[in-house]
Amino acid sequence: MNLDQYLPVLLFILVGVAVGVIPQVLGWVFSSAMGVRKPDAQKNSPYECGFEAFEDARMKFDVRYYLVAILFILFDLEIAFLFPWAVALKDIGIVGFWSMMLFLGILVVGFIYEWKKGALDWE
Amino acid sequence: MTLTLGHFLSLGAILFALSVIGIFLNRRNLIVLLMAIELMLLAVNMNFVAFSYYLNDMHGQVFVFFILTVAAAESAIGLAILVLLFRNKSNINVDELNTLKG
Amino acid sequence: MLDKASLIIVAPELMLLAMACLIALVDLGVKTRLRTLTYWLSMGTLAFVAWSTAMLASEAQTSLYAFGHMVVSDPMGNWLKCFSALAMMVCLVYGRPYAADRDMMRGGEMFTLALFSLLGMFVMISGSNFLVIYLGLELLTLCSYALVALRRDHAQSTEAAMKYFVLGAMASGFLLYGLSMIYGATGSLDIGEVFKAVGSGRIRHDVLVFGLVFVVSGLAFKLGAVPFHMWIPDVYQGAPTSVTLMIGAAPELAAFAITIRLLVEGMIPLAIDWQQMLIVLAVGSLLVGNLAAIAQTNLKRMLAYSTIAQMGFVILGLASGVVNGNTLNGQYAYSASMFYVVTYVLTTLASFGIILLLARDGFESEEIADLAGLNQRSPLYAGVMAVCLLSLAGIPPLVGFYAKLAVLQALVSSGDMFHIGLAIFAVMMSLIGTFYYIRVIKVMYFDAPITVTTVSAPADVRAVLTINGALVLILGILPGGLMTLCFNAVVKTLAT
Amino acid sequence: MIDQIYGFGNGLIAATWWTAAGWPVLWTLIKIVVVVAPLMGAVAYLTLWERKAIGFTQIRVGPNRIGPLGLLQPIADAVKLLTKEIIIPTVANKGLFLLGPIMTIMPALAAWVVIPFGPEVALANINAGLLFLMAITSLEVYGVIIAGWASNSKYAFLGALRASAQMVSYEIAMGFCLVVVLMVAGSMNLTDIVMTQGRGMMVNQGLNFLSWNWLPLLPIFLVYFISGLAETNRHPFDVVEGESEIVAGHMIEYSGMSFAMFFLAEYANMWLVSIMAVLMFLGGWLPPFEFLSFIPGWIWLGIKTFMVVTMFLWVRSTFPRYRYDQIMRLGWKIFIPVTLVWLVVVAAWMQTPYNIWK
Amino acid sequence: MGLLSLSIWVPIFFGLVLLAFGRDEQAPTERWIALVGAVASFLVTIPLYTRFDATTAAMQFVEKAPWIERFAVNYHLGVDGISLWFVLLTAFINVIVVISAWEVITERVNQYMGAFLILSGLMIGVFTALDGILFYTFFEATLIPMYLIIGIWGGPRKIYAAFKFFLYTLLGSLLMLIALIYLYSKSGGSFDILTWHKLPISGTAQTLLFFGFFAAFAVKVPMWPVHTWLPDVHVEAPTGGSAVLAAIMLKLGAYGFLRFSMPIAPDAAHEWAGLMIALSLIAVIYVGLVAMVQQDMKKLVAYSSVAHMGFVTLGFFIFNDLGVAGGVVQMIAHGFVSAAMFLCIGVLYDRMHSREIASYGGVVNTMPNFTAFALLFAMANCGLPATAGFVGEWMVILGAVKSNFWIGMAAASALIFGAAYTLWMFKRVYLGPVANDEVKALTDINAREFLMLALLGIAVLYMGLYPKPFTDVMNVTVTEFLKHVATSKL
Repeated sequence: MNLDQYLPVLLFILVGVAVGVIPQVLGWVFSSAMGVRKPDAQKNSPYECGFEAFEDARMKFDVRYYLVAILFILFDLEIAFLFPWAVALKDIGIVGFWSMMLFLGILVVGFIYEWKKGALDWE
Repeated sequence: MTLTLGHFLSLGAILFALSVIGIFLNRRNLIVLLMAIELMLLAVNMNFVAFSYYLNDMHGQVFVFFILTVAAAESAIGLAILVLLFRNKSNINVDELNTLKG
Repeated sequence: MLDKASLIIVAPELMLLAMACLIALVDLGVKTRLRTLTYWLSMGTLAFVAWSTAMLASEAQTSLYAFGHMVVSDPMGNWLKCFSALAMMVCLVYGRPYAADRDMMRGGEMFTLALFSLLGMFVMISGSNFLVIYLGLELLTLCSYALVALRRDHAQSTEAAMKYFVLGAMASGFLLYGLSMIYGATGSLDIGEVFKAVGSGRIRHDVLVFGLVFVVSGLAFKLGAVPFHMWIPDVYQGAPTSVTLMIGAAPELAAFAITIRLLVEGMIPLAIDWQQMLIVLAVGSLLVGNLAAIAQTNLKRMLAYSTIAQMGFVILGLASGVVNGNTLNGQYAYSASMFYVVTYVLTTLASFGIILLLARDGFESEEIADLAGLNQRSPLYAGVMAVCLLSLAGIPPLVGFYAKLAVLQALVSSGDMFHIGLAIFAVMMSLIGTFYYIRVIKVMYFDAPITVTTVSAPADVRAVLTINGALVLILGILPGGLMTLCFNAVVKTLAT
Repeated sequence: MIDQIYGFGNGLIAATWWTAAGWPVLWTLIKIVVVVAPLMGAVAYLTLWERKAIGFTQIRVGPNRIGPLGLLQPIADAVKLLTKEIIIPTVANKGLFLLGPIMTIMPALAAWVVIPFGPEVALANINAGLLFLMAITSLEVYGVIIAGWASNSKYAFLGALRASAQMVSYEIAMGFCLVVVLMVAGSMNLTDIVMTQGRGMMVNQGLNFLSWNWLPLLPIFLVYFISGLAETNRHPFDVVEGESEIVAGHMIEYSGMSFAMFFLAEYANMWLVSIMAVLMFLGGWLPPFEFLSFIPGWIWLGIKTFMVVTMFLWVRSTFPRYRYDQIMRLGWKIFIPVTLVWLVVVAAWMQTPYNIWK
Repeated sequence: MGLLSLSIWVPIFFGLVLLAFGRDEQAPTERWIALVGAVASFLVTIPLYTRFDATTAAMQFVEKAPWIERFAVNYHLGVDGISLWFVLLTAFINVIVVISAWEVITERVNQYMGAFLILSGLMIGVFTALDGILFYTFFEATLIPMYLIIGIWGGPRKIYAAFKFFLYTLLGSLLMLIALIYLYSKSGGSFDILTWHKLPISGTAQTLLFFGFFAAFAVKVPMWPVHTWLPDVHVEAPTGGSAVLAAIMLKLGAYGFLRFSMPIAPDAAHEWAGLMIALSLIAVIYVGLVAMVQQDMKKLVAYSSVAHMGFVTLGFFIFNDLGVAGGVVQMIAHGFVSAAMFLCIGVLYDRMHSREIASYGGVVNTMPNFTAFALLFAMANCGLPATAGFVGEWMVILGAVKSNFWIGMAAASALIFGAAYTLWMFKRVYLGPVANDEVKALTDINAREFLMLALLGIAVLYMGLYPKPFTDVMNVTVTEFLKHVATSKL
């Protein structure tokens, strides 16, 4: 397995994490050093229009978010299937084309179905 | 240390065992169950990819691709059922799934 | 790859797919309560598919492969497909009024999902490659999960769906893990190749057996064999009855098919190993299924345990194919199992059909006590139910007896005392089984009815149910045709 | 020259661990810094340019107090943020709360590893570059969700839900766009994708810019650009941090440098989306006309990227904010069908003799 | 369609016709249809006797057609001297049963009559089947109508009785099923009983087979100690059910010994004959004693049935022609007598709704005609000469003495018990002064009851006075049978 090209990827991810961590640490250090860090109970309470929070923030939320999540998973996988096909389309020719059209056809059926069912309506 | 097939298979087996343990011992939250199931499929994927690479055979990786898809579809349905369950019972504790007994 | 011959072989599947999509879309415009248009379209499709698979089955003499050995078309598979299509038709007939009463038909999902799950079964049955089998299996189970949860505001069925989902997904995981091991050991996903590789003897036996354990557990999950049976009672009981029927009838045919494909067609050289496992499963199923069924008061749950026990018989048949390395007994054993499964499905359809028929708006009729005095309310339906239960108990001249006979014959003809002992054990267990079956008959015939309302049903349900019950009896009196059909199908399929 | 530096470093310590592992890692780190440092600068000055550009649109001057023409403004902002107190709400999940910003900035930077700045000039010239990009940018959602969840505040939570729903919705349309590009390029390697745009009938006549993907794939290009706006939660799709509704969305509980991370990530993403648009649709480092090819490729790349990123600002200063349901409708009901249709059209086109991407 | 098929399917056809009827509004029609069906099915059996060739032991009226080709199962029917009379007996009893139920059964008449007609067809099937699976099918299928008859129209503990009946008999027959399948494999794929008769089988296998069949038939006969279901079932079953059960169903088991156990496993039969004889003697003597202390008339008759069937099995396992023929004759005689006994009890029960001996007394005063019949049947049950019961028992005892004096002695002593309990019951129920007001209010039998009892009475007397037609038919067959059984198969 030739993974040479992936060394930079790994390092870059690490650098990305470092870029995330270092400034925060610095900010912590500086703000502490300059004495601006004065936490108190009011300041550290969650923001809610000046009131105390009435209830836990981890509340029930709209089921449509679930729906979006589920639809996303499915469509994203369609894309995952399209990726290798798209790359190879020039090689696999007309058979490949029609195979994917069948696949997309089913996808479109599902899409029309959920559209008509109102799964895509936010209101 | 060189990575051999055995290492990958062991990893797969460990993941698989973890997921089975997760399914059977988890008494708290159904979401954890769903995650354990995903983990199980990933353990299988690990096996397939490892075998595919060491056998020099692409079919295993194709299989992985399909397993991933199915896993996604499965989690979609699992989530949907979970939402239904939550709406009907107002919680998702494993212990609360007890109306069917006998 | 995409040649015309291949397309003809999968024509029923393609038809099913196209129509399932079309019906999903057409249904969007259907407004009637009973979804008449959707219903008849589905029925037409299923009828056509059943007809075409029957044609394929009766014409084919050998196995035909398509798409580069991905799918296979052989008589056994095609007959199983034909039967599962018919079973699905019957499910829809019985289930429609029930579903409509329970707010499950606000959309036509029931029909679409039924068609797609049937497609899944078809793919499973035709799969000649681990991947195809797996995809079929998942298509089936995913649709089944959704079907079980179709009654959205019903806590119990949602709970059943969740249990089904978790255990079903785990079963797929087990099966897959086993398949991955077999793939690693043999280097192929193609069942034919796997067979060659396993037969060559070059492969490490322990790896294969390790994979085999998982494959067999996965299959046992799907068949509902002890100790992997936990989902069956809960799901049968919790699911809306019309859906119970859908997941309890036709899918058993498909599960049988993949068991044959994986274990027999793929790994017959390992028969010594998997037969032992199957025997343990069978003994456990017979024991647990029959004993647990006695304690049930819920009819659906009782039938669920009875399913487990019946599957014990099927597995027993599968486990007696190879004797001392000799596969000659195989065709008898496997055809016996096939006959058993087919007749089991036929009987299950009618018995759940009765439950569906008796259920009214807001009343489920799933307790055994709800059947009290059915004979006084409707002798016909009581008769149908009695015929089914006696058939499940294996009393001649009903078809269930010949199924048991065939399996027992396969066991006994293998010749050694161990198998004969198993046969005796099996009949003892079925004696216990008889107890709870005739207890239901007792309730129907001997007890006084709680309500005196006569049972009414739509004409199509009545007609199909009568035919279904009559078939259990007629096939009992004349089982020869179906038996020969199963035998020939298995012989032709295994010959190649 | 670069090879010489590399050789010099390689010979610095005569030990196998150095030549085999130590120096290559260090060398890569140097290269990364060479990418990241200008990027950070670009991000910083993009904030200034944004304020300036909006100012110009509105016939104002924009920031002009700190430094000549306000050029030191970003530095002042940075210092201010650096010295501000970092607040960790008492009810928050501490670990996740701190992880949120990291998970946001990391993908925004790590994605750059596969961006080619010219032929053969990429940190990692991997053959699945586009796939990597999709994968790593998808992680962005985690940052948002983690931040919103860990804050344990209703506004943050709602904001996070809205943001993630929006991001995943547009990711689908964006994914379809990428697929179309892939299809015509026949490769997932970004360098290849650029190079394939430098061929064709129009190139032979010196009109390079007409053979770039933007023209035959115009609908896709538009969808991609608009999806990019939505992906980065930019105007007019910035309901996520809509000040008037849910104040600052998932970032509300953050302050100081933690907040700055989200800020940085947003601008880094803007650059990323822009350069991606350039690479995929606007010919990357290729000159628009043959006769302009004496100008180095990286300059062209810079100019094009700058133009695209300026469009982001132009859009912001021009359009009013969308309602949330409109956003979702646009994503699901317009973009997905449009891209799907165009995908089929292009695929079919490629099967005909008139295929221009042979 | 051959005569045998007709005798099987005519009653089943009429039974199905009846089941297709609706509710009890049409009860009169249903009764007439049932009677027509029963008489018709009896009539079709008569040519069997008239055309029977008593000079051969071979199967007659043979019908053979492939049925389940996969297992080489044939629809193979035939009768020989042993089975012929049972076919007629079954059809005859069926007519009686239909008549007995005429006014008594008012609920679900069609199902009651239908069940009996179907049951009759199935039982004829058992007696005529020459194929193992066909035999088993009929043998088991009889359980279903009987189960329903007991359960629907039975007495207070009918459910217990129905379950006990069903499960006891099923348990035995399942072991027989294994034995059948084993024979199928041994014989190289044949379910033909006649083939099995000729099949050489090893000693151990014979023993196992013998006990496999024993499990099924001993329960059905019933032999001691698996007889306990019979009294319970008899007590709870409706009159017709008891009559058919005693008259025919018990014979299925005994017939099975002759058709399966002994010819297929002759060596094992000889080897275990001692055990069989011992069990039979226990049945005859011990159960006879038990019968004596019964308070319930039906129970008493039930125990006496067990004792009488003990004579039958005793006769079979002493392996001489007097014994075997006597056993068969005893079966036929018991068919008439026990049916008659139960019908008598039924007559009383219909009026008094009690079976306790203690609630009766002096019935002769109010029902003289009936008591005359009852006396006849009681005498037959004791085995007094000139009644049907005498012939069989006498032949068996003679046979037993021939083979072993002490066995004969023991069997003969049992006759005394039989006389004792039957006559004692008769005395307590019929003789003496009128016991109470209910007995005083009894009305004598009506024409229907007279007809039914008269038919049986004629049969009992005829058989007792002139048993030749019965024995002539079976002589050759029994001789052949004994010759076959005497030949070792080892």
